[in-house]
Amino acid sequence: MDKKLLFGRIKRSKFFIVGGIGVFFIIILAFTSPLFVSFDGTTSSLMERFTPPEGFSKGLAGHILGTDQLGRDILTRILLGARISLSIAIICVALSAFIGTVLGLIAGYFGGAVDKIIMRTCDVFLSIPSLILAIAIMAVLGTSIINLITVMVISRWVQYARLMRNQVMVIRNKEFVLASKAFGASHWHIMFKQIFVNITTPLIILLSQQIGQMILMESSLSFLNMGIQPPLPSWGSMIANGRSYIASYPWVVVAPGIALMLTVLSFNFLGDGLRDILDPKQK
Amino acid sequence: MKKTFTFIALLMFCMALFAGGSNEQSSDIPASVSLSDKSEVTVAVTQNLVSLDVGTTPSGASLAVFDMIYDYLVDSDHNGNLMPQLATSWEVSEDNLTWTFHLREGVKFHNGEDFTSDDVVFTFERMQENPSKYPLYSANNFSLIVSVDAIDDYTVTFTTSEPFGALLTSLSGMAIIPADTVRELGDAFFTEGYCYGTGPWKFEEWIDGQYISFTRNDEYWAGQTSNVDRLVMRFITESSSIVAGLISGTIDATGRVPSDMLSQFDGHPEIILDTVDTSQILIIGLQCGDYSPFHDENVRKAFSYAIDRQLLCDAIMGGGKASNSIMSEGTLGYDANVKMPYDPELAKQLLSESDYNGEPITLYVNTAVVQGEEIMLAVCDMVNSVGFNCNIQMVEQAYINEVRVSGDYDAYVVTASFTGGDPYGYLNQRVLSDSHHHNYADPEINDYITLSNRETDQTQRNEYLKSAVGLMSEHCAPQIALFCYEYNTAIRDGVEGIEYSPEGLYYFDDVYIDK
Amino acid sequence: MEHALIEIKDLKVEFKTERATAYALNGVNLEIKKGESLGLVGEAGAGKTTTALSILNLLAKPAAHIMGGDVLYKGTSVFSMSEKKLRDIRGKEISMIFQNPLTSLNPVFTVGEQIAMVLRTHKNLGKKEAFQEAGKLLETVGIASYRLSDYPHQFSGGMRQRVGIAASLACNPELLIADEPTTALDVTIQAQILELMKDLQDKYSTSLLMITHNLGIISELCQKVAVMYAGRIIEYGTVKEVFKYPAHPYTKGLLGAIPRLDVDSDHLEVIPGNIANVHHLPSGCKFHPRCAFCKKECEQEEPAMNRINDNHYVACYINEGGL
Amino acid sequence: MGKYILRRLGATIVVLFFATLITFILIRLAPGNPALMMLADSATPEEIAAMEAYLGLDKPVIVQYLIYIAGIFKGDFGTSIMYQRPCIDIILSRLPATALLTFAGCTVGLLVAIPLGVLAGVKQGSMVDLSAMTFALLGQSMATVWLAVLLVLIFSVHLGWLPALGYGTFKHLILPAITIGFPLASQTTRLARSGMVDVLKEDYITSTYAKGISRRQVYTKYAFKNAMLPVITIVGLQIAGYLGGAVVTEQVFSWPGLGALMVSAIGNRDYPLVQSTLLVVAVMVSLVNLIVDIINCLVDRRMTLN
Repeated sequence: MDKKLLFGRIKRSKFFIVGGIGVFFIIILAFTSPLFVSFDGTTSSLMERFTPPEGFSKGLAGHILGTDQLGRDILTRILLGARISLSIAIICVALSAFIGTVLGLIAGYFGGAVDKIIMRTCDVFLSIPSLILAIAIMAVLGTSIINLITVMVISRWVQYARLMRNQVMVIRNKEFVLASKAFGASHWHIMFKQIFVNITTPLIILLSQQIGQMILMESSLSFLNMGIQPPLPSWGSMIANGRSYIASYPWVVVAPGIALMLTVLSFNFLGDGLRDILDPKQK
Repeated sequence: MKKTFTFIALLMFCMALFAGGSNEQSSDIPASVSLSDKSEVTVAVTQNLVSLDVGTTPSGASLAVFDMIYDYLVDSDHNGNLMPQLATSWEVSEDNLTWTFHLREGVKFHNGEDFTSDDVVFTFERMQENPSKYPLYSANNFSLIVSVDAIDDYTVTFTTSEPFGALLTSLSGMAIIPADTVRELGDAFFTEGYCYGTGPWKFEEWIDGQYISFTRNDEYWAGQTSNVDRLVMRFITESSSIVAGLISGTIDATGRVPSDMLSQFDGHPEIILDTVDTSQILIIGLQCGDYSPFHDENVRKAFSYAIDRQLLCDAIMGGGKASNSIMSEGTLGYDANVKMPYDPELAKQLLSESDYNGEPITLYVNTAVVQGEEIMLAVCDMVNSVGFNCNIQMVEQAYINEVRVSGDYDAYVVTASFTGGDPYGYLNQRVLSDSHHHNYADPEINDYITLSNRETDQTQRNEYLKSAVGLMSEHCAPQIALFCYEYNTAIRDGVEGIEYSPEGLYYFDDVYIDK
Repeated sequence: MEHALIEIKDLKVEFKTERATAYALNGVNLEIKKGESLGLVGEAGAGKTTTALSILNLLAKPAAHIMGGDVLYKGTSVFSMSEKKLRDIRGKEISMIFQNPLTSLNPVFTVGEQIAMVLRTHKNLGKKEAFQEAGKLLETVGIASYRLSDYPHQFSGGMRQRVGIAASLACNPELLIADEPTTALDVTIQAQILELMKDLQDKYSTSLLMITHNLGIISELCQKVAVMYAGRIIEYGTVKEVFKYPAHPYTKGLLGAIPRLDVDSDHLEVIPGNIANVHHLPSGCKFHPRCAFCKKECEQEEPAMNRINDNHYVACYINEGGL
Repeated sequence: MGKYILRRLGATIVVLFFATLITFILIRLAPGNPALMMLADSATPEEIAAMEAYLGLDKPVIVQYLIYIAGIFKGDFGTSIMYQRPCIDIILSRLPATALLTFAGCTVGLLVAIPLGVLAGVKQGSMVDLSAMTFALLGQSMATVWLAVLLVLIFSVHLGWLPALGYGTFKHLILPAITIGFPLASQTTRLARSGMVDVLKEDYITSTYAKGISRRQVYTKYAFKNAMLPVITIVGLQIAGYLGGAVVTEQVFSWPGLGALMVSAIGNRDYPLVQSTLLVVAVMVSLVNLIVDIINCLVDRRMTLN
């Protein structure tokens, strides 16, 4: 894929541009928020409960998006939550991608019994809906960030394994693979240097789409009190806990909901844009 | 387009058919009910009913349901006073071991079977034979009852292994079932929807997870004055849905509206809001073993004095009474002049004197506690401001049971309530017999509790309990209390007769519509 | 003067993709008279299929651009026709057989359906009659009619091509365009297909546009032949005339490349270089870089088509004056 | 076809076996003892021991598992600790709710997604395509909780058109179905679009046009059937996910389905109920996958049932 063609496509893919800007903006905002934020998002101040959003009337010092049921500033919590939700999502995606890819590669490359075992395990994990699997595991391990990550990885590695396995199956009998085997290259070399390099595109596309799904899964887990534990804020728990006040104090749940939506939307846009750019079939 | 689409529809349809086989009549509940046209009331219950068997684990839902269908030997007005119901009068022998009950005559079950002493004996013995199958047996301490004997058709005696001061209260939880019918049908009597009682309402239908409905029993022996034909109890856990249901008309009454949602009823005059003081109390159990910071009394006192209980009530709960001890008003052992001060300075000073220097303390908060996360986060901020290093972890009831029995906790947070205003059960289980778990054994307190167990005269029991509770507040051990809940009720104008017990449970057997 | 069935006048077509622009047709002039069968010969990428598709105005919309010229069917321009008019012609008056039988049949519909749909659309037959008619058509192309309800993947390449042919003859069209019908088939099947087309031609006297790079097929089936190179017709005439006295060096090269039984030469004439690159066409006569007789003006000017005799035209400076 | 189904059933049984094994082990590792859950706080150690014996929890874990598996073959899924009734009765009373919700959700999703996706595929690059894709991305970016709560706020509390909760009449079904349908619709729209785009490039489409078939007929019939192949497979997988996974939706709308049952069963450590609910869900998932495969083969005959 020569550079000129790549940039040509990037310029033309609206999704990629919008998504890229969105993701860049969100990451910058999330990781630089401590500098300009004027409240500590975790300690409660019961006197200021449910203060409606003051916008910029008091400049940056005021509660721009109002306060929640414990008087904590919502904007601060959204920014703090952004950092937590994003880092967890990225870690989970990386881990599940790593496990899934390795297993997928092995299954696809060696085939036969190994492939059967790995694929059957995938079927087993697929037959148990991921949320229920997560609840059962969380009940066992208890709720902490490490367990949250373990649960999300356990229920998501299957997608990568299946994708990688199918891709490897396609490439395995291609001439250049057989040729390198003829030259006596080691299995690992072939698997990672030869095969893996050629199937990074579908992996990248799946990766970009999975980040959004991870954030959504965390929000569902928080709804069941299994996500990120207080006092650390996460968008999911903010929505879950604020949902009963939606009629009387809507900003408590609407603000994090929109933040979450915009972030996941940007990642999805980025993912789609990447798919259009890297998609080999694109004439 | 047509052909392919039918394939997709076919796939969906056959799946629903496959699953829909066993339960067709799912679409007959009235979507929304207005009081004027049909005298029918729908109430929302926040707890899901799991079993219709009278021996099942007592829960908010089961107590309300049994109160409708069945009667008890002794009825409680849910405020600590006991009155005759199926038993017209009773007396106890000098050695306080044998209670004799004289039964009401001419009472019939819903299927026409006569009520006799045989029903009372059978109701008890059924649970006695297989106590594990009927959790009510251990919940109401029936193990203290040695035997139940029918002297004649309308007299029955209960013999206890030791003087049992709270026998009447525990009998007020034992619903009497028709012996002959149940002998014949066995468990099917409950699972197949017979459930004949002698109560003011007849059981109509129960769909797990959805609703249970009753029809009025016009032949009720004590007279049935209600003009409601049918009462539907719907199981809804989601409070925002209950509020939406009230506003949209599908629900007529509910007992627990979080105070922050009350403002949604502005502009809805047809919904009457009210508050009910309950004895349901929010309790923090402290681990007083030497491996936990709370073994030092100063640390416990610092922790308790650093909490501004009144602010919690006013700001978060919008109501409720800050509590000075683990007893709430209206329960035996409550002593108004026990003091539990809010004094952060004293707390800071006490803490600095103690050998606590910032080890992290985890409070396990039961997810079932109403607004538990918010309350305890506020409490954490309060105690942390005086020098503690606390955080919370939301856990399920199962986790709390496990942790309490194993003793491996710093503190756990639960709500507790005293059935019939009598703390007998709580004090014995959580304070007396639990001491090897929370590792706090003050001989003085334990003596007062055992004395109160033996005493059958209520006023004397009250004195003993007061001194026990006073000591517990003074030493802030083994539990401290935060406040008693005040529940907001929301009832459609015209629906009357819903009773509320101090434990925060509600009973609908006297419901009627005031047109 | 009565219009020929098909007149292609100076047709220029370009395909714009994000990479670059492909100059597929650079001024094609061609004519097909009623009942006449014309062979269109040229290497791959010369623009043969594009020419065929433009007759039916079926060029892929976003990428294809008609830069100039026109295609007339019975005098009216195909590009200006309404969608409805075009639909009436396609499959009824002009029908087409595609090159690759494996991909030109809809995999998820029965063979019968793919023939019957033409009948239903143009002869508005009911579902049942259409299927019966389709059965007869299958018989004519040598497939048992009970195989109507089979799916394309249950047929061999040759059989699928027969289905394509059956579908194209459903409404006995005036013009049948065959875009390299036998290229994807092996020789024995090729012979059967050609045999079949020959009898059909006699039976239905449809005019035929046979597109192929196989000169043998042309000599068997066609009266006229047009040689195409880099999007232009460089030689046109009767088969006998052109094959006997090829005028354009490229046509000579093509004919020279066929192994001949009657001549025992141990080498085949090879045309040096490779096909003109559609993205960067050479100036002047597109063949000049590979032409042994290349002259100066060949490099600048595109030679016009000039007449050698009534049955032979060539666009080449070398042979301007005829043989 | 028969041999294939037998082999598939064999594979499914193996999968189900492992699924139950995993849940059996998982739930037993969870802290909390079901016996304690059943007894009120006042239980004495002897009562706890008696309860454990009654529930069969005192036997070694292996024996418990064998009893459970033996039970399944006899069709006895064990009695629920919480409900004190055979698990299968409870599950079957809740199954129609989840099945109905999933079915409604999928129908809503497909009715929106397929036409929209086809339209976007046909008018590739146009405004319709762009807005359809944005709709699709939007659907996949909303937290289910948030979507559900917003729907209740708008349609039930403010507009009062639809009931906010409960189960029974058609009106109860609309909001939960939209909550499930919307994300499903967005994924299916994208699939339908890319399916359509790919198919329209195929030779057989050009040959169909060459036969004088109208554009509308090509889009709605000849191209459509091919474009739907990837959609059917993916939707099949998604339905499987929704069968057990509509937990959040069922919670917000108080919908008496399997999801809510599962959460409360795990919460109360009701071992038999958790295992049997999961087994039923796994069976449903495998069944749906089988049905999808068969439908796939019916639609696309090239798919030999390997």
